[in-house]
Amino acid sequence: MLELRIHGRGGQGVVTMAELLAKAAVKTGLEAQTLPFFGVERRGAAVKACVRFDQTPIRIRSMSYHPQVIALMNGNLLSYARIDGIDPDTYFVVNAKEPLDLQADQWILDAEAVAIENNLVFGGEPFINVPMLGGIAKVLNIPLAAVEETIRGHWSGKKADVNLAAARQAYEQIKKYEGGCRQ
Amino acid sequence: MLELRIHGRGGQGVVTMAELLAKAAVKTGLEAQTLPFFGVERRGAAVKACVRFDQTPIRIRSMSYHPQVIALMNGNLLSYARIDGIDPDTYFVVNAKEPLDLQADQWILDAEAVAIENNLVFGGEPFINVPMLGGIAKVLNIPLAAVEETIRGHWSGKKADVNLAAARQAYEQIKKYEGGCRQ
Amino acid sequence: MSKRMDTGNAACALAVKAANVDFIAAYPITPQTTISEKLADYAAAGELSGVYLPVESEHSVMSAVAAASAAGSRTFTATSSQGLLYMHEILHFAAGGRLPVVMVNVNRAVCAPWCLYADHQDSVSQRDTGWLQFHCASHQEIYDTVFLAYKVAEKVRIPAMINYDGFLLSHSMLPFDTLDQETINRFLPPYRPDWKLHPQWGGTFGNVAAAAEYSAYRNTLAEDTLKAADVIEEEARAYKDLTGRWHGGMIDVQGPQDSDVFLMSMGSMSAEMSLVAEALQAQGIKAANLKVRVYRPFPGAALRQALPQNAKLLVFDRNLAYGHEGGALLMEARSVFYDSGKAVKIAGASVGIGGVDLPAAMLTEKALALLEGLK
Amino acid sequence: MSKRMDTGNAACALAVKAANVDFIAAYPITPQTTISEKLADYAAAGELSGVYLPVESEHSVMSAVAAASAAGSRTFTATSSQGLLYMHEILHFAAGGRLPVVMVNVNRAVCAPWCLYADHQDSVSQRDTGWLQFHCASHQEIYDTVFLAYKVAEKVRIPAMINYDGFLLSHSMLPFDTLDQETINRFLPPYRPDWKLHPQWGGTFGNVAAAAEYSAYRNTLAEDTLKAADVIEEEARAYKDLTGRWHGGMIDVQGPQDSDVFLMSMGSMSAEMSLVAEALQAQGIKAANLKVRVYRPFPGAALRQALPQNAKLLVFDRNLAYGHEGGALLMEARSVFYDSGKAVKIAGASVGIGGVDLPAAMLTEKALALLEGLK
Amino acid sequence: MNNMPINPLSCATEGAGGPTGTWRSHRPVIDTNQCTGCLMCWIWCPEGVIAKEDRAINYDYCKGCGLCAKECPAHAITMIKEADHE
Amino acid sequence: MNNMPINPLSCATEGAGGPTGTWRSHRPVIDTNQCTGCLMCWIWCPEGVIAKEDRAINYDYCKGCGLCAKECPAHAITMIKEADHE
Amino acid sequence: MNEAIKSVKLADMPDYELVKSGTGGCAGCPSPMGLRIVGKALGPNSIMVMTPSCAVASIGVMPKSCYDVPVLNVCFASAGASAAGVSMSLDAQLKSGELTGEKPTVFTWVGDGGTYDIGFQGISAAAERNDDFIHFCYNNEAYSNTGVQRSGATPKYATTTTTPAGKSAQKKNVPLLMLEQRVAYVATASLAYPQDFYRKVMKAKSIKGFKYIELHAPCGPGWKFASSDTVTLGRLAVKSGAWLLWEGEHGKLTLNTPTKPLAEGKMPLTELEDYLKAQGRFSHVMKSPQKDAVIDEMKAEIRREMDFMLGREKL
Amino acid sequence: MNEAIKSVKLADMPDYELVKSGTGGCAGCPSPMGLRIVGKALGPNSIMVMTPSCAVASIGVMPKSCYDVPVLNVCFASAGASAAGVSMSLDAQLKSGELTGEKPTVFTWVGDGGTYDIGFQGISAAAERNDDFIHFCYNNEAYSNTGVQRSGATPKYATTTTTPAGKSAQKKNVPLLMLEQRVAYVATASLAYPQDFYRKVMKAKSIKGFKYIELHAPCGPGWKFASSDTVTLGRLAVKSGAWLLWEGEHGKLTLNTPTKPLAEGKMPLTELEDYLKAQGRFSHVMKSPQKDAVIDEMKAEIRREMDFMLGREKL
Ligand SMILES: Cc1ncc(C[n+]2csc(CCOP(=O)(O)OP(=O)(O)O)c2C)c(N)n1
Ligand SMILES: Cc1ncc(C[n+]2csc(CCOP(=O)(O)OP(=O)(O)O)c2C)c(N)n1
Ligand code: SF4
Ligand code: SF4
Ligand code: SF4
Ligand code: SF4
Ligand code: SF4
Ligand code: SF4
Ligand SMILES: [Mg+2]
Ligand SMILES: [Mg+2]
Repeated sequence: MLELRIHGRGGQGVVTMAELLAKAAVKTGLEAQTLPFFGVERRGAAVKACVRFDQTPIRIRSMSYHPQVIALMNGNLLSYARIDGIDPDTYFVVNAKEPLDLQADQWILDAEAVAIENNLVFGGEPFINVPMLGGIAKVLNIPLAAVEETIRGHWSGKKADVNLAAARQAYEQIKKYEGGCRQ
Repeated sequence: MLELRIHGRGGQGVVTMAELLAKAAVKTGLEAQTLPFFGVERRGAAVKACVRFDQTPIRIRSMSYHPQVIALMNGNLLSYARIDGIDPDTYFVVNAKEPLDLQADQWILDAEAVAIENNLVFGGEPFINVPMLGGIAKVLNIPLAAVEETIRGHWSGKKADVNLAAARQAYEQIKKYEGGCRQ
Repeated sequence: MSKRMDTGNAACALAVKAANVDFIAAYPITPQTTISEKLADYAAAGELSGVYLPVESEHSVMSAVAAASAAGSRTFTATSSQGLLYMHEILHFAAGGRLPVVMVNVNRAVCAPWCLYADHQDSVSQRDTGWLQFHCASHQEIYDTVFLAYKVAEKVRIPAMINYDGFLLSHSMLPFDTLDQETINRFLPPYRPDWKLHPQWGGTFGNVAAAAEYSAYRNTLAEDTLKAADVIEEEARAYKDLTGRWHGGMIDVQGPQDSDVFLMSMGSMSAEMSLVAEALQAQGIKAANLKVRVYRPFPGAALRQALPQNAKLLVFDRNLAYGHEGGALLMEARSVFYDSGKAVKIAGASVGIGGVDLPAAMLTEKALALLEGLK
Repeated sequence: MSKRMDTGNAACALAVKAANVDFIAAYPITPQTTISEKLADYAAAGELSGVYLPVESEHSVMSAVAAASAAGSRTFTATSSQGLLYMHEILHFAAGGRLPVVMVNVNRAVCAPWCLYADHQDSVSQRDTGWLQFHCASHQEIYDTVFLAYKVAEKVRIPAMINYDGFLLSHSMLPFDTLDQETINRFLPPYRPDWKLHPQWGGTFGNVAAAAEYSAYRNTLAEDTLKAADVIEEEARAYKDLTGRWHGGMIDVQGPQDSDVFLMSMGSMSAEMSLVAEALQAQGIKAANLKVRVYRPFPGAALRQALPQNAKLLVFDRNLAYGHEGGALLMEARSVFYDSGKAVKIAGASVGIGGVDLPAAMLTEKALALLEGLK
Repeated sequence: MNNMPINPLSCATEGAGGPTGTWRSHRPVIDTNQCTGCLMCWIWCPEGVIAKEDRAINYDYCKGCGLCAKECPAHAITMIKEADHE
Repeated sequence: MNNMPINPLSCATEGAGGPTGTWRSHRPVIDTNQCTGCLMCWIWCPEGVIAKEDRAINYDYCKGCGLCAKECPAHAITMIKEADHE
Repeated sequence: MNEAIKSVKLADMPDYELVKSGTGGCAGCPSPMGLRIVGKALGPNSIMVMTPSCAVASIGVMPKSCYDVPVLNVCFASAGASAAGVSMSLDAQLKSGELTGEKPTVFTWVGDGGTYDIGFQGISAAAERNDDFIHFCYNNEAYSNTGVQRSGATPKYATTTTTPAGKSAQKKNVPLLMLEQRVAYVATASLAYPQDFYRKVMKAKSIKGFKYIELHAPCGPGWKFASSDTVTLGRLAVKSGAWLLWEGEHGKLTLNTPTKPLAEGKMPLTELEDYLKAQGRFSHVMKSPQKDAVIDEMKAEIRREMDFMLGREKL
Repeated sequence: MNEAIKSVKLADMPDYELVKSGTGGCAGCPSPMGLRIVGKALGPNSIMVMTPSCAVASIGVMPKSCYDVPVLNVCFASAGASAAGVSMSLDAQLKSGELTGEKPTVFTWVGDGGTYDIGFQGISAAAERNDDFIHFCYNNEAYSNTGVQRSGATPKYATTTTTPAGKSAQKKNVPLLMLEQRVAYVATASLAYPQDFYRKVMKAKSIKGFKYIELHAPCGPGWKFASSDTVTLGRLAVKSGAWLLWEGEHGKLTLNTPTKPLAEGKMPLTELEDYLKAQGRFSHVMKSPQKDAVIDEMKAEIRREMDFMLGREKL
């Protein structure tokens, strides 16, 4: 079983992203589960969700303490990830321009740039959840086709198109930094 | 233990009568209990109550099925008494002018007459509960003094006086018909 | 101390008046109503030390008394049946808030259909709310339990419900002795909580809690509810030392301690049951009456201590624990004797539902039938 | 039949839409709200066969659905925690009235203090109301149990509550299979009661009853609640025959039937508990997972049948039966094994209060500690 | 499970509250000569025991409230004391 | 039983809702030269993070709602994008 | 929306009896009196929802009932929601074809306790949703069934068992609140004016949505007067201005006869004392040294209310 | 009874902060905004009673609280009775000497859900009893805390998650109902008019008995507007007549500025469209082919209400 824990902020669409990831995985024949943790859900407040993938039905009903993968919707959420537990071999997927100051494998994506380039901007804010979806899918080896199908199942028309483009671009652009870095 | 069951009608003051009887008995050093049964309490509808007297504290908490004494506030309540049970040696205290058609010891009191003579008439209706109290006290060997003291504890002034007079008169006038009669 | 002959509800109202209660809220319901009427009379006559608030429903009654308790008042209310059910949400709240409200519940069957007479479905259905629950079998016990309930509730900071059977106790008359005010004050001084809702003390009461804090807090309540058993025993003895009156601690065993058969029940039935025990004794069966005085906390330890090895326990419930085999007392008695090291044979029956009358003769038959079944 | 990936609340709403429900009333409360929102969406889109009434409180919700049920409708509502507590009076009414309402309760801790996360104090506190109570451990089970609950409730004429854990199931996503409408209709045809509140049928519902009639009527309810166990087993098998799906009858034992150790729990915990059983097996302990699928009626017979002689039963409660030693499941399990002829060792613990997380590793430790205590 | 309604139902019946005629201490008697047929007694009788056509009174259930006598505009109704025994 | 209040109590504390300054994507900056001291921003700031005397803003808790900037009659407040990292 | 409903002669009112003779109510009880008229106006194609009250305690004991329409007895706070549930259930069944024919009139029969106090919220919410039923409040100005305790409808100064010295608060004016909730139809009525009441019930029946009718219902044991005087007390209340007769549609108010001419001074008011002394619950006022002041206050309140309603009629 | 409370300059308002910075509420939330002003008017000698709502969810998590007065969190239907309980408990303690000094002002802070719907009965009953506290309703016209469902205060046509096609019923007018319950003091207020609000709170504080103040509280997430626009929306509501400012004592009504000149036509109304299009919950109306008809209906309703209130002021 593979566990992913996502740290983000209210308003970034973390729950939707988890949902789309799980759905994409299910399309490839996997079992999956999302388990969002709801604290204060205010825009800007820290939120988290966990996504599990497996070959057999998932029986876990508890939070994720030892995820193989942690996704950070922003580098400034690392402290929250620390509170919830990071294993020595946990690797990271981060929305950032540069790798974080952290000794671990890191996949870095400038999701904000992807969002802006693809016109995913609402009320002046770039909307990064679909870019991150694309990036994480790549990291987790979920085929792009499954992601595309999932996006088309969720949105239609123009809205689907921009999201598809953003996901594709992220799928391609995300970059691995092995062993992390100490700046 | 001595058990008395009273059958009357809503508005006749049966519960108060039971209370005064029990209180009078307590004044003589007895233990006592009243146990009214509340059905529909409308004026005119049949009601009943049970009073127990004993030397030791009363532990019964149930209705009375085998009372030694049954008091009827009016002869036309005999059918209700039958439903609740009459033992072969049960004797009766009845507000009536004549003994009832019933094979049992009967104490008969014209409580209505006593009430009228003593000005216990309200809204055109003679109020018979204190006359019956006096009568039953006599039947149960409760000393008149205890009844008087109880009445004075319950009413004061003019109200006490008329009730005292009525109780006294009833205490004297009530008449025993042994073995009852078959008319 | 003086002797009175009065109804159970009057005994209750007299005790409440004497208990230095600061705040009363109430709503009418048969057969409780005469308590609130009596208290309204006392209030109108200026005989009440505290204030009286007539509200528009029982949910509001409990909301008002819980709030007044938080604000520092010793509080009282009385209800019955539907009224108790309607308060259910706030019963949880008051226990969770550790507010030592004392309430009388005059037991009555629950609807549908409507029925005005006594059974314990109303209070038994509140068994998981965190309240202490007392049951009374006489007017004297009602009077005395009011003081005990306040003393215990305020000591353990858990609300307490005093139960007694509708009509059978509430509207019947029995003699009882009152206490002089000085004695009462000695046992139950005025309420002085360590915190109250007031600018002088501050604080936000009942905020949102995270799982860990909530769990710790609620587990403490669960533990304290169990610990209340010792406090009840202790205070009942203190009351006895002061007044000479004794209705039992958690339970009251009447009859030989080494009996073969124990007749367990609560409420008015447990008075009549002493006659059943005598009837069995008359038939050569060594029997004792076992009155459950406190239903919450459940008197597990007291029962295990009271019953000798190989005793037979006959449990009479006045409730139907729908969906479980047998009533609530039977369920819980079996539970506390499970693997207790005491081989006790247990049987039971639910009787007296909706006020079905329970004369000793009928109960004796039932007891004999249960004994037969245990053979 | 089609596969979906969605939340537990969405699975619930989908099933309700497919179950030919005639009347829905609801009131928002976290974490139930998304069910009623989804149903409001269906109603606005004209996808609901029935009507939808948004009322002003949960007491009114249950008053409305009970009345609509009496008027002949198949009814639904969903609530949680305080909402369930606030309905308490009407829960008694619906069961007493033999109205086969089906309600989902998304389990959540009760206040004070406030806490939004899962425990079973809300539904366990309703155990004496006369309702049937199901518990679900997966989205598939939620979906399937909606049909089963209607089938059983309408057959035995007793209302049914379907419980599942807030957030852990309500807001998490898991895959589940739906059913085509024809299959659903075969299992659950439209509701056609033998009486309804209508001039054509007449009758005064829920009138005042005398003690004897009330007692007979309520004893029948108590008996029928117990008998519902057979109906549930039967209908669960019928559903399996039709759809191939099985979540257990009254209980579901996963693992060797002749295990030494049985891990008993209900709700989402009972899914995770299967991992605990495996962890114990890995340590050489012959262990099985015992999921309580139906809490009311309590699966006494099923438990006695399932457990072998000398088995060890470890009971995990997600509630605090305040004032009793141990949680409600523990209490009741001990009760049904009392003098059952089966020597079963029973131990238990209350865990996960207020949503304290229950990972398998922690539960395994707890299980081992309990086993240690049983030695 | 049988097919009879198991709900707590009652049936409309005369005298559901008992033989309420026995509650009476006085009975209303209508003087048909004085009666103008205004029907006020009919509409007001709480028990509906006065017949619309002929103002015949069903004494099985008349509780003797006296309202008909009090309100009859023609003073056609008199309340008469009942005998003591049934 | 100890003597501490056992009731579920919380204490008034700054930041009871967390370090709400981190919620911000834009920060308000006041141009003190333009400010007329009308105090509208002070009375309206939902978080009360603007000082009455000098309109100094407590950025630890300012959520960046932008209300002060929008409502300032003197247009003395500007919302400026926060840097990405802490 | 609906034609004007004309006044109907007593002789033309239907024979149909909703209440079977021999109820459990007190002699002279206003509840069956009112229900008989309601039954005549609504006919047998009706469903009644009741909450605990004298009207329920009077039904008789299971398995007998004195009411000859389908009746649902619900809990005390449930009237509004339960009636809405019944009404919408019928709508759904008519929509699905499960039922055919004319929709039965759903109505409640609830006391002032169940309307002003414990049931107020559910009723106000049903009004807001415009649920399709008639709510009847038979207002005997106290909780009579539990032995006469104060309710929100108990007038100031009246004694009850929970206001032994007389109530100190003014009563709440629920019909006015319903008018301001702008419900489809709201009316007050009196047993002393059966034709007016009948007409209002007919009118309510003809309107879809939420209707509220409050019937002033003097109660002998509660107010302490003889069982023969129920109608007399009702009449005195209207003639003295203690009870006003009016109706309203969607917030538009109309005062009815005789309230209108009384309020306008075109008809002399009966002395309030006559009303007060005909009952026992104000006897402490009548005996009090402040009697005159209290009665003046009560009269002033009646005048204020009449002036207010005359003005409100114009809005 | 009390002297006229004068308008107070912002600079003269106290420094005292009832709300500690760093609450759990959304950026731009109207609740702490309103509470800060309440705190300034009432001062620290106050006790607050709250029911589940955004204002509670914003407190922070035990053992921390953002409110610097004693707070009692009660259940959702409990506001009226619990506040009465606190207030009378204080009375009793002051009477017995257990407490001394000035009685703290007891006030509730409750949403429209807790006021119009589930808590309405308890509040109306407290009003009837004239219990001594101020009930504040901060009206964001929906159940925001549970994710924006309809309430009795949700205006017609507004979408919520339980009225996805727009609400079909008119909102209930609770302040008007309180006026007709003739409470000691009732007022409506707006966040856009802080001085007016402050004055009304001061006034309520000076009066003994039941006081009701309803604060219009635009909610960004609920109504779909940016966090910076809370006050703008409040202002537009008042200027377009969608929200009226007034106050009343014992049934006597006074319209406040600018509602009065707007209603009298002495000041031009802002176009209702400006208010509607500044938020998202009416966007289906703005996009609908019936847009004009709907807006005309809404305007007519505003006109009717204004005319009604002008007339009501004269009664
Ligand atoms: C929840 C609840 N509380 C209290 C009662 C008790 N109760 C039954 S009837 C009644 C009074 C009814 O008053 P009202 O509605 O005015 O009708 P009335 O008796 O005056 O006819 C009360 C308090 C109840 N049945 N349910
Ligand atoms: C009895 C009960 N039902 C439902 C809830 C869930 N609930 C909590 S807050 C809330 C909505 C509150 O709405 P409102 O009073 O308008 O305050 P707002 O959230 O809008 O600030 C609801 C439905 C509850 N806590 N208790
Ligand atoms: S009221 Fe009198 S006159 Fe009129 S019908 Fe009756 S008896 Fe005849
Ligand atoms: S006395 Fe009363 S019950 Fe009898 S006929 Fe006259 S009005 Fe009817
Ligand atoms: S609103 Fe603008 S001008 Fe007024 S005090 Fe604030 S910053 Fe200065
Ligand atoms: S942005 Fe918002 S929180 Fe920050 S200072 Fe301005 S008004 Fe206050
Ligand atoms: S007390 Fe009044 S309302 Fe109740 S039955 Fe008697 S007369 Fe009717
Ligand atoms: S949803 Fe609205 S009311 Fe709730 S915290 Fe956010 S802004 Fe405030
Ligand atoms: Mg009444
Ligand atoms: Mg709101």
